[in-house]
Amino acid sequence: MEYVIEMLNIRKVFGTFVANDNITLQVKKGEIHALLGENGAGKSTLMNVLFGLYQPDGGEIRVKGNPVRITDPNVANDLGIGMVHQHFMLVDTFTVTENIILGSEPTRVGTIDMKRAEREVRELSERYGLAVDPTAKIADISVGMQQRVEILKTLYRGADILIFDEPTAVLTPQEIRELMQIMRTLVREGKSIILITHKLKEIMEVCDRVTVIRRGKGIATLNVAETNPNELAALMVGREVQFTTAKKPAEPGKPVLEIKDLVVKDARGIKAVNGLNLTVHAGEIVGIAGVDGNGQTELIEAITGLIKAESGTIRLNGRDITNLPPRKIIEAGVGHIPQDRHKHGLVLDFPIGENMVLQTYYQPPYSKRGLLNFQAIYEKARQLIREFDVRTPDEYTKARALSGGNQQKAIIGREVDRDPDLLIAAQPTRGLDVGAIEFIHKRLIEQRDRGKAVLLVSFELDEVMNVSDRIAVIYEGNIVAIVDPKETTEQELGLLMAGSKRKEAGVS
Amino acid sequence: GGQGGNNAGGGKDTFSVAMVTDVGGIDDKSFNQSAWEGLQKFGKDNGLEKGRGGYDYLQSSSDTDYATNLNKLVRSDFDLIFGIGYLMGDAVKEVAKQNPKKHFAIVDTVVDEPNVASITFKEHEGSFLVGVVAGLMTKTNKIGFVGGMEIPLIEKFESGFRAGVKAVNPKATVEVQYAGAFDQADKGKAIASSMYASGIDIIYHAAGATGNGVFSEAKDLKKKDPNREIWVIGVDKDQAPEGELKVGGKTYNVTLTSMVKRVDVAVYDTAKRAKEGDFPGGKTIEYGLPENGVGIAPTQDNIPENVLKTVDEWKQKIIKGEVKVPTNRKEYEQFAATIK
Amino acid sequence: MSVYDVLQTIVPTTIFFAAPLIFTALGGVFSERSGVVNIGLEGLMTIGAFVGIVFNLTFADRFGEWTPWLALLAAMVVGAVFSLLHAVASVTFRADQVVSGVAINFLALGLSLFLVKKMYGKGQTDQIQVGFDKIDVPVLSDIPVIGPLLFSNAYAPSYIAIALAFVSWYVIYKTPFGLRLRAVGEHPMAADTMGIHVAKMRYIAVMISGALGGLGGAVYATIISRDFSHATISGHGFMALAAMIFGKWHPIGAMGAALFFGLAQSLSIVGQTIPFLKNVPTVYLLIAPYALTILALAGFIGRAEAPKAAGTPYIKGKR
Amino acid sequence: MKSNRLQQFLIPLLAVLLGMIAGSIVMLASGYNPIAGFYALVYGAFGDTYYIGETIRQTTPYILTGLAVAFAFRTGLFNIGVEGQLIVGWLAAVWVGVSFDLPKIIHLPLALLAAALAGALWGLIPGVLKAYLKVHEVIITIMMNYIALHVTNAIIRSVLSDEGFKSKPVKESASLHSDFFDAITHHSTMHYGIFIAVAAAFVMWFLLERTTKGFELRAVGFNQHASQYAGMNVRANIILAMVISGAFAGVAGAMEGLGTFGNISTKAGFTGLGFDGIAVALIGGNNAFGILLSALLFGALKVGALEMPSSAGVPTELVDIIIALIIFFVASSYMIRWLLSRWQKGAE
Ligand SMILES: Nc1ncnc2c1ncn2[C@@H]1O[C@H](COP(=O)(O)OP(=O)(O)OP(=O)(O)O)[C@@H](O)[C@H]1O
Ligand SMILES: Nc1ncnc2c1ncn2[C@@H]1O[C@H](COP(=O)(O)OP(=O)(O)OP(=O)(O)O)[C@@H](O)[C@H]1O
Ligand SMILES: [Mg+2]
Ligand SMILES: [Mg+2]
Repeated sequence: MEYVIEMLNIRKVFGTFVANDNITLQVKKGEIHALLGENGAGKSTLMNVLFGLYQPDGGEIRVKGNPVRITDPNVANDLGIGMVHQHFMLVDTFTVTENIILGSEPTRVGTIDMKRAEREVRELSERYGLAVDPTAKIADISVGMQQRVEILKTLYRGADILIFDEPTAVLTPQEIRELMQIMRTLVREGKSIILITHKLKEIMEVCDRVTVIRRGKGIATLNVAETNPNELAALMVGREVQFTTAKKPAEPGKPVLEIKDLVVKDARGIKAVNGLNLTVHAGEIVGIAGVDGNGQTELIEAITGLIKAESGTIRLNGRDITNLPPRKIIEAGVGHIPQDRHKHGLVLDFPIGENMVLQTYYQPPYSKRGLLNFQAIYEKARQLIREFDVRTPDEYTKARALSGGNQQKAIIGREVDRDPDLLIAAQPTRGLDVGAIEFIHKRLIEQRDRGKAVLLVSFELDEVMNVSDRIAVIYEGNIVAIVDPKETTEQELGLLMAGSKRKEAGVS
Repeated sequence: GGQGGNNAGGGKDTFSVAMVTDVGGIDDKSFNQSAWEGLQKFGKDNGLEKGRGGYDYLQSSSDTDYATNLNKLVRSDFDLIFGIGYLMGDAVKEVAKQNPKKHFAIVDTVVDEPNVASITFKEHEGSFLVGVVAGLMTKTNKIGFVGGMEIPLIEKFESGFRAGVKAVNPKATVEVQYAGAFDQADKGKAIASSMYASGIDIIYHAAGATGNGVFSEAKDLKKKDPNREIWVIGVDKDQAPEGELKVGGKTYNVTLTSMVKRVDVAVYDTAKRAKEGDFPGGKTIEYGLPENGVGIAPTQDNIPENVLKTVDEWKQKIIKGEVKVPTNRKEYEQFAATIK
Repeated sequence: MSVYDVLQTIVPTTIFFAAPLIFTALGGVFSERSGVVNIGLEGLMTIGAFVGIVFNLTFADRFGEWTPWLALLAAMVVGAVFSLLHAVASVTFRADQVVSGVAINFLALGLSLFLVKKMYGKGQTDQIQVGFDKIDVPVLSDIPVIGPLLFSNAYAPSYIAIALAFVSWYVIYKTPFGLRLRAVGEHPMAADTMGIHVAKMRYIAVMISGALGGLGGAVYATIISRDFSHATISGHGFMALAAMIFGKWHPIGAMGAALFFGLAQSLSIVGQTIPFLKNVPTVYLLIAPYALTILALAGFIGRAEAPKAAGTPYIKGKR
Repeated sequence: MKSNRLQQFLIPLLAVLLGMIAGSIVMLASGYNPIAGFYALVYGAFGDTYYIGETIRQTTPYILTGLAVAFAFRTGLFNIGVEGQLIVGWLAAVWVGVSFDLPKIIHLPLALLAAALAGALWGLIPGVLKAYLKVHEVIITIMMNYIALHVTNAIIRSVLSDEGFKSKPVKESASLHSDFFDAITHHSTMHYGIFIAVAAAFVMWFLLERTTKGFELRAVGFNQHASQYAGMNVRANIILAMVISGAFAGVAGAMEGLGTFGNISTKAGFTGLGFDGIAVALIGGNNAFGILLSALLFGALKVGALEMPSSAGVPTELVDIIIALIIFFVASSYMIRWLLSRWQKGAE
């Protein structure tokens, strides 16, 4: 069988750190080839080498049998290689079409021929089943839609080898299913795909072969048909991994969070949360399941005081905290692991140590008479770094320099350590590898077992089903059903999330 | 070479004199330049060389430099040191107090120290004369005055000018505008544009580089329509060169005349007196019409004979003390009341 | 004074005040749209004014009536070359763009005055003899009412400035170059992955800003001050910067903002002649243009979003 | 870590050196003797106690304007309005200085406080507009500069003056004048303000690095979103940052009003101290200690430059060129770092 891509003994060094240590990856024509590895294993680096963003320090690349030197993305484009990046490479203020044609714009007398471009984009999207509105602004469309734009960008340039770097991390289950479908279509059309993902289920579902790397080294390449998730996980992490975190039954206590008839408007003035009712008790994890954009963000921001509630009440331990300033709410006992860790979770230019006291810096022992007590701050930081296994050179390192997983661990450490009565965790494991996910789930359950209330918002049905004690399904700003994870199925949840069936009972 | 140092000034048998300019520098086409011209002339007439021990100047690049520059000259052992411009008053006072044995002179303001000679000008008298010219020569009976900053010094120009106009042509109005700065040519041009558009045909400016804009506007209008009667009256120096323009091979000049302020004369005189041992320390010397310290510029091509004659009559009246020219708005009001 | 008379002074003044600001602000738009903050506009105007005047003085005899036009061209070329310093520092050497811009301002003023002293032996040049004429635009100036207001007694460069705003809009929003320019300023990495040379685009953009800033300075000096000294460009570049931000980094917006500044300035001048304002202390009229701008921004313009990547050097491979 | 520290010092130093070398080339190319030029420059700045006094006097306001710009930078704001804040601070200090008769121990601090408050007020307006309406602080501060200039001139003219263009001298009880410095520096205008400026640098360092409020201000400066999530009041902090920055600038004005000049005159244009403050802050790495050094560098260059025309025939503008080049080299520290690493590699 002929390989379309051969990366032979690729080596990439950053300073003294070997990110890719003689990795070999061979992709056959028409296959979906998975690239699997822990956070920081070197997957993105390898793909960036293939796409011409990095120059390898050793090894050889062959495309369709010919040795090539890919000096920049233009060369990759010319070789038919397209990449859908882990962090989207889209210009927010541009339309879908503008993003797609950027760099190879059709023109008429020096002017961009926008009509023709839109027509071409529409044709392309129809051909591959990638429904997008060519004239919509990127900032206005959903993440799943944005990803389709990324795919269209590569197709527009005639790519026949597509690299997907963690495409599903940011997608809802529905969108993931659609993406799988799209990938199958693409392969049928003769394209080859390299897929990076941390979700073993996805690999099992769509991939033909899988290459596992660990700490920059290639470990194995297997036929998916001949392996199973446990083996893959073990290969990747180097030890056995539990997929479902063991937990004892919940012992719910008094209500901690009580939301009554909550109405919250979003930035555009539309009622994103519309008369929502929800109660979370001490000692339980309530998972919010729902398709992105059904009011999850607004719900969290209203609870934490970041946006104003129009009407309704939010009570914490019986006390009305509706529309209090964020600090008062934090002090009342709310912890928050935000969805966007870079934007909301950390001050990336602060040392990791100072990030550990971002909410508590003004309280003793970190502050005395208006002065910071750095000894206490860094003492605390060292303790959290140890307890939560945050991999960082030291506590003075800027948060920016940490990997995503370690940044997330730092945030979780900080929030859990404050011992809040209510912990809100929004997408806490997005983009993390199985090992890290296992760690974080354990911590959430630990909190529950210590008698705290946990509100988990996640688009991962697996996660919601594994971790939650109760699942509240949110649809169009309302809780439309409360279900017991042990008594429901993904299908049922999916239907509820799509708003097709309303369960009147059990809304508490 | 790097021969700096304090004792380089060496043996001193000749009289040496220097000045500190304000930020305008010695080529500001205004009082700094004029002062330097006076000093140069004095130097040449007395066989001095430029530099230490002869005649020299230092330029200030901001008002914090005044004292430093004055002190530099003190330390270079100049016999007489001029501060040019009213802004330098405080610095001269300070440095003069610290060096009671040295001689200083200040232009445009009064410093009350025994070793400082203060030189002021009766700008109002000169402005009165150009006001007479404007009053007699306006066709529209609308005249403009553009001031730099609204300070007492410029008010002297304004009041004298208005009095001159009033004296010979009570029907004429004088539109007064201040640009708020001496260095905003765009503002000067815009003011001129609005004035000329409203029918004003003569503008007297006392606005430094802001006045460049006035000339620019006048020349552009003249160029467009050479038959239009449009005039600028310059200030401080003879600004005839600024008004020159060519249209279709023919040369025109929009400068009607200028009110000159002979800082050069004053500087020369003071230096001379100091050299001759007659330094007027502690005194204020006012240069007015009798002293030829202010007056109407030598370039008078655009002014008819009869107007010049009237100007001369007024000049004599002022010199004789028959007319007292107002120096501020209040005095002007009183003056205007006597006309009607 | 009738309303029409007032307009007749205000409108032409507004336009001539605005023209140098429009050119320069457009330059700023190009530069910042590409992601390079350009606080050096003041310096670029200074260089332009210097070159415009020196060229004019030197070659007026040879080129006659063409001199001012050629002087503008020369100012653009030198401005573009001079701005290369900013480009090299902030694109290639990843300098803090604000710092580099500040350096441009210092260097421009120091260098041009230094050269003036070297060349003329004094701190300011002579007055130029050949400037731009006031023109009446044929046909258009005969239109009743608006003809005399908009098309009489004006300078050709003013119209060019306004036209150039529209040309810039077209270039930035309708051509591949513009699309790439904006992409580089919003998300340079995205542009890079699409095969666009980020550095090259930024160099070009900065040089355009140099050319237009130079042009703005030269227009100012040629039409308004007619000589060059330390005071020729005093704060106009910063006003252009303000116009660019006020106009939300949009060419037409920048032009509108520049015209607004011009209007505010000319109102403050005309205000001194309007009878009922005559007794208002001058200071109110002097600060009116600036206070009006603040009110306008606070009142109805509000927030403006800079191009996202503006101010950050692009380093390949860095997230 | 250690080599980083070293580089932090080395880079500005090398930048200054490269700037001087480039300045020499300019002098050579235009026919001046660079050795004479630099000799004059250094002599004019440090040649004897008088010049040292003048250099320190010039350094004093530079420290404060540098701090003002840096404080804003460190809290995520760009304050181009230091110039205007300085002018109103100057006015307020003089106003208090001439209007009261109080014991020095009350009068002087009161005048300084008035200056700080005036500067703070001038910073408050752009701060509030930024915090509540998201109006870009750069435009507002530029506009506020002009307003400060004209309003101050009008007040001097109509309220404060006896002669129409300048105020009376401030009372002895509000003056920073120092007989001691006067005596040891041969009548330079150096005054006690330098102590205030150095103390202000310490205050800025302490405030930002050691206090709880400083933590908040820096956090908001780096990431408003995360700060808001962490319960900080973003708006209040933006306003506070502008107010403090303005207060530093206002005190810079007091240095001029109570120290160098002892009064205030109508201004034909900006003092330039505020704009130069941007460069001082940036060369000083926006850090309090660095600003002390870069202000001294600026002060020395500016004062030393005055000696260049008379004793070396070099125009003072050359110093602007050198300053610009130094700023370029500081800005392009990446280049210097790259050269250093090259050089280190070569040495290994
Ligand atoms: N530009 C860089 N400079 C220095 N080191 C880098 C750089 N990029 C990546 N690395 C190093 O290479 C390692 C591999 O990074 P890479 O992004 O390839 O990981 P990954 O496998 O894609 O991880 P994830 O699953 O989190 O996406 C990182 O842990 C980091 O230490
Ligand atoms: N430009 C860079 N210089 C130095 N180190 C870098 C750079 N870019 C990335 N790194 C390193 O890369 C690592 C982060 O890579 P990693 O791929 O593990 O993060 P991630 O999990 O992909 O993060 P994300 O949450 O964004 O997906 C860090 O260890 C960091 O030190
Ligand atoms: Mg990755
Ligand atoms: Mg990742």
